[in-house]
Amino acid sequence: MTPTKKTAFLTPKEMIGFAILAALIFVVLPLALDTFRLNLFGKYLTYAFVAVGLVLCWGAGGILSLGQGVFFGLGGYCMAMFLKLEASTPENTAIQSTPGIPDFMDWNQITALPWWWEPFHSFGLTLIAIIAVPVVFAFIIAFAMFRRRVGGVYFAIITQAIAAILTILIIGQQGFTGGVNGITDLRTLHGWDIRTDEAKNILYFVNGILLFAVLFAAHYVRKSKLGRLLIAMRDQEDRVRFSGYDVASFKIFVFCLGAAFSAIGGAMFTLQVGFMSPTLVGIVPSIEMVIFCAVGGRLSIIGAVYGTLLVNFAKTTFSESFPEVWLLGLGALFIAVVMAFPRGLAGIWADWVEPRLSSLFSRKTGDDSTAAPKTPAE
Amino acid sequence: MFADYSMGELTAIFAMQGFAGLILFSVFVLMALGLAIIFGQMGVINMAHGEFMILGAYVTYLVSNVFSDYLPFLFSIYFFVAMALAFVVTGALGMFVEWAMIRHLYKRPLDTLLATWGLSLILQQIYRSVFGAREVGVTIPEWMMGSLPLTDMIEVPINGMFVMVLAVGISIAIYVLMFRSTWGKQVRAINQNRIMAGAVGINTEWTDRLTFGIGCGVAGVAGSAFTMIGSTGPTAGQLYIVDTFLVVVFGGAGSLLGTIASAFSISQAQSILEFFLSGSMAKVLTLLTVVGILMLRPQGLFALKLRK
Amino acid sequence: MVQNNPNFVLMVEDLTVSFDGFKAVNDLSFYVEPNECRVIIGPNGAGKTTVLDLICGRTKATGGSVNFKGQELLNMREDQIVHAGVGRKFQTPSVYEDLTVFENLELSYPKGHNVFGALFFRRDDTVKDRIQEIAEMIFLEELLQEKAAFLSHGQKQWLEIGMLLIQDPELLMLDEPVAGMSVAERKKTAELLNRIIADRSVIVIEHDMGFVADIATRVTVLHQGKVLSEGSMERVQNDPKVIEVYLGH
Amino acid sequence: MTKSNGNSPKSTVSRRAVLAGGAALSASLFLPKNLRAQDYPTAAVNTTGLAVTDDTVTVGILHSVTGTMAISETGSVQAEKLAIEQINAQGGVLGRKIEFIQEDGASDWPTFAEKAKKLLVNDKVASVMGCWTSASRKAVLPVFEQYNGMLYYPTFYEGLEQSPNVIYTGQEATQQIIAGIDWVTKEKGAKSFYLLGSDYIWPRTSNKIARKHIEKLGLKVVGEEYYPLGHTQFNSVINKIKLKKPDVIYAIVVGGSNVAFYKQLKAAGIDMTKEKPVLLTISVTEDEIRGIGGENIEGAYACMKYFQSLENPNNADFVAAFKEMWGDDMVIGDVTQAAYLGPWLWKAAVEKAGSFDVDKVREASPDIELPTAPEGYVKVHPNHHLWSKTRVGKAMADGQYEVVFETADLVEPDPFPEGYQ
Repeated sequence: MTPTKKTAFLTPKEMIGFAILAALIFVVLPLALDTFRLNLFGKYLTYAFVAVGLVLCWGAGGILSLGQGVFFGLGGYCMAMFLKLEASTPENTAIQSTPGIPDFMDWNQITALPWWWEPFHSFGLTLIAIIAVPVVFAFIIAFAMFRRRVGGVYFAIITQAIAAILTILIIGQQGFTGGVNGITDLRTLHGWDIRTDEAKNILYFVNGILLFAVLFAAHYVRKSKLGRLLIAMRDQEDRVRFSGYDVASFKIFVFCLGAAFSAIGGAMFTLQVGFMSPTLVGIVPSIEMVIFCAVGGRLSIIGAVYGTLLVNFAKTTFSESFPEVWLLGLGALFIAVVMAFPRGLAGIWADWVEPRLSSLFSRKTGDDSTAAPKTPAE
Repeated sequence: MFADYSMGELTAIFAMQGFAGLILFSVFVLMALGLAIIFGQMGVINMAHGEFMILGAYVTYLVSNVFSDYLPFLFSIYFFVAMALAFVVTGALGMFVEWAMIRHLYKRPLDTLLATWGLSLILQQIYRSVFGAREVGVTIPEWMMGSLPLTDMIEVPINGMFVMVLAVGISIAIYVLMFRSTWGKQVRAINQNRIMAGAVGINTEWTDRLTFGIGCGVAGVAGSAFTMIGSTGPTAGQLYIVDTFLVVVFGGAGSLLGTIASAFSISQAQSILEFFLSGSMAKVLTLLTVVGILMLRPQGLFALKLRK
Repeated sequence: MVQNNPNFVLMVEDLTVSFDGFKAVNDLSFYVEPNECRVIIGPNGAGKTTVLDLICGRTKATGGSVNFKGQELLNMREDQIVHAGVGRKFQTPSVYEDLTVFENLELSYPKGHNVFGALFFRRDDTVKDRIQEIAEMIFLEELLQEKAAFLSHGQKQWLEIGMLLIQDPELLMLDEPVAGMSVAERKKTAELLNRIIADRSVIVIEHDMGFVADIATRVTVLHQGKVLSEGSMERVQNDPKVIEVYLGH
Repeated sequence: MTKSNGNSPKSTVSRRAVLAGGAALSASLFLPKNLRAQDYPTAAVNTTGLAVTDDTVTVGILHSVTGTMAISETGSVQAEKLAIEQINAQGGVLGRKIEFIQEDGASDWPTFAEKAKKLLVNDKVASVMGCWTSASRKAVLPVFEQYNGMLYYPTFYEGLEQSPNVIYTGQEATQQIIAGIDWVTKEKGAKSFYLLGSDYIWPRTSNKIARKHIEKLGLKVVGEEYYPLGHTQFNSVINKIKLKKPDVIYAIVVGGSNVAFYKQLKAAGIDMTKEKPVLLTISVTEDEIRGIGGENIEGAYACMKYFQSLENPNNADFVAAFKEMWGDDMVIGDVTQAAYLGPWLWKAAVEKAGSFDVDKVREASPDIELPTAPEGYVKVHPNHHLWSKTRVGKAMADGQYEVVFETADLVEPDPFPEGYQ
């Protein structure tokens, strides 16, 4: 399963990068890990969708959003609503006062499904909603802000506030949203039990394929004129404007694209973890996702994936081995990345590993593709 | 909803509700002033602001313990000592952080956000290791609790009065520092043109460090004061961060007057809404309004229109 | 003068902007004819750059009108103004330092200016040829693959002029195009400007009187946001008001 | 379920009277039972591949030790470790020492689910003591059901749940609420109530049950209000309370908000040591009072099943042991005691079943009795909750509660109360 078909928009070096990542995700991890750990990495990879979106928005476009959790959450909630409705058959919920509606609604004396839940009976509409709802929401935010040229720090703080508002709203409207518990106890997707080990393995691969689709999309954008415009905009916004570009529309586009990526990640999160809760919408996860991106190197699409895997892996390991001090390590990691490695893993790779590899290559005869560098240290 | 009450009761309630709004206003001012200095004047996004506040609270806790153990006869005034010490300790930590971290990041304002977030995690864990995961109870001198009955209905909480006086005092002190002192002039000069300020002989490094220190120190004093009305635990600082940033941004970064005006409008809006709606919805509506207005007027309430 | 006189490319009338009460540009009117090279001079703080900012939409005017070929520019966004045919070069060279000279010019190529256009933009031969042509004109044909960050100050100025030329604007506004250049660069620039102003209207802000005399069709002298004097170089130089402003200080 | 059922004597209850009669039984707690590991060969007691060896058995402890919930969950971790140590000192479970693996839920629900899965799948623990908030329990529940684990959940909670894979050692809402409201009505002559809570499911569900019960008694609810978790400004609601003049302020505020609420209540001149208004809470244990400060909550009433000041030999031993292990300045709240019951109830079930297999432990669990619980005799109901007494305590300035009332009989747990939904 190597999706690195030779396409015009990949240079050999980039192709190797994608191939290594593909090998890691589709071969090395599934072989090396048991289902539990694999599912865990599947969960981490859903955050990578957000990080890739952030590479475009923040790394390339200079738009730092501290509210990506909002889109991750909206995508996840859309998926969760569908799964919850499927799980809430009248037979399963026979003990409720109103069978056939989600259990948390029943606990809150809601006796009929709210109208805006109805579309989520349909899988097709749900798939549309997973993308459309967050994108429309992102569009409204971005349109209002970028048209008025709000940027930088202000944008970051306002998106952060939006994340806070949405969290309070979801928790406060628990009759419709499941409140602080979130939407839990999701079971089947079209009758297919998503809780079994087999399903988890399949979902891991689906997740991986979707991630690669998103990676390629992001790569295409980066390589297109739009990608160069983003960089130009980040450095000389006025010049771009006076070259006849409507700067706001480009920012809106890339922000919506980032939201769409996040939403796909959120939906896959729901499927793999089996629930969705407001803790994924709030400020803390939103900032953490920015950190994933920063650790990977904010300009590198592939780096974002490695960054996400590394931070989460460290988080899990730290918290398993030293539960009481892992925050110290995490905090120190953030500071170290910002202070000493602002270009993150991608920078370390470019500055340290690549020169050595290429000197290795040049000494060897020919550049046989089988001599491709091994999976970078994780 | 008012039909059941007499005029007298209603007047009393409105008076008290107005007073509640003023207390909230003072709380916002105290929270935001330190950040307004750091963010507004230096452009640094200090996500660890809440943790600096909690440091002030922990200092107060320690001082209260020392007084009750060794100087019980002075216990009634320990709070003033605690606030002064909170200022010094958090200010010193702030200056250290500026030296070790922030000064390398002045050209990357968004990166200060990430680095200080890391700092906030570290501080939280340090508090947890030192003081335990549980909240600590800070004993407040008896005279500072309780209330002054003005009429049968209207009672004025003393700690509320105290917070208000403190907010006014600190605002005035900062105003004087900012607009009447050499330091203030230097800060404003650096804010406008760092290179030029350096060229005319301002020690920008030292001024930055002092500014950051003073901003953190003010946060520490706020944290110290909040032991009267809030909780002191390792993660309590996170509760303040969104509100604080919104107050500063809504006011228009760089304008201290704006910060105060925005604290006033947000607090009044919130306390009025809280009276008519449930607390959660009041909060959501207030935040939504603020975000909405910021979308329409991104520069905030008070912002100088500058010639580019 | 007559409104909507077809003989004018640009009609600026009663243009006013105030910053917190300070009127940087005050009731300013002037008119630019086709193929004219208008030079704006004036002491520091006269409002020269602000006038260009107002015309190209960078600063919003408080009052007045800016009419370009029958279109009111004051209600338009910057990019719409550019599409209407107005190009603007800034005082300090503003090029995209992280991109190559080629990419800098490519981004200014007047195609693929909306989101999807940019997403599916193809670098075809027409584009390449045009970039090559412009690069030769601005003396950078050898440096196309160089990152703009590595260019000299003068080369950056040329690059920015090139980025405007590739858009082929009808009205070109240049803010101090030779500031900070060496004598040799200055000569080359004058030569370049003389070549490119031939078939379009140009507004130039410049201090260097020799340079002004070299290129100007007419000169407008601004003082405290108002027109102090207008006319040929010779006339302006002999205007007692101008002499007083320049020498009386 | 009708109102009277809440306290109605049942046959099991009268049996309890016999069993709990002698305090001497508590001594049995510290008498090692002579169960030897060799009598229970590993192959026989562990047929499902759990982490059981010839001399050890591994359990999991899953609480937040970081994040906002660490404040509350620390006590539970301590109590569970104490219970495990005591059980080990007595010779363990089926002759095997309990070892534990502690994981941090980090106040984050997905992390709870992740760690629960790790404990069950990777570590193969025989049971898990853990979770605190409902949200974390909801997050781990599918994991426990899928991998067939056993969770001992210590917190008083909203009910509406009954999982075969969870033993709820805290009270569900009706147990905690109804007796308290009856008491305040009868003893304090309360006629009107103001309901207040943090905005999430437990306070909302609890207030719903409280409201139904209050209205059933023909009394009045004059206000109901929720604030976001972590909210610290309560002056507006305090003003509303002053305006409505309720007899009872029924408060279910949690976490850091508690501190702010009680400090501001006192500062606003609402003196709870006076006759009216009565403040009745179900969310403030001795643990929370440490943060609030005893002087700020003095005179308030709390309704729950356990207070540190309970006078019985079991409790005296427990409090002494807890302080010895964790320090003299420790206080013990309701949830801490409930958490302490977890390992003991599991041990009793395992030994009754003669096996560590989760299915057998589950089968053995109903009707497990624990006469030695610090709160007094408790018993597992077939619905996996505990029969327990409900008590009302009055907060003292020193941070302890004085028990002023206790139900005569054990209250039956009723997680799905009819007529209260």
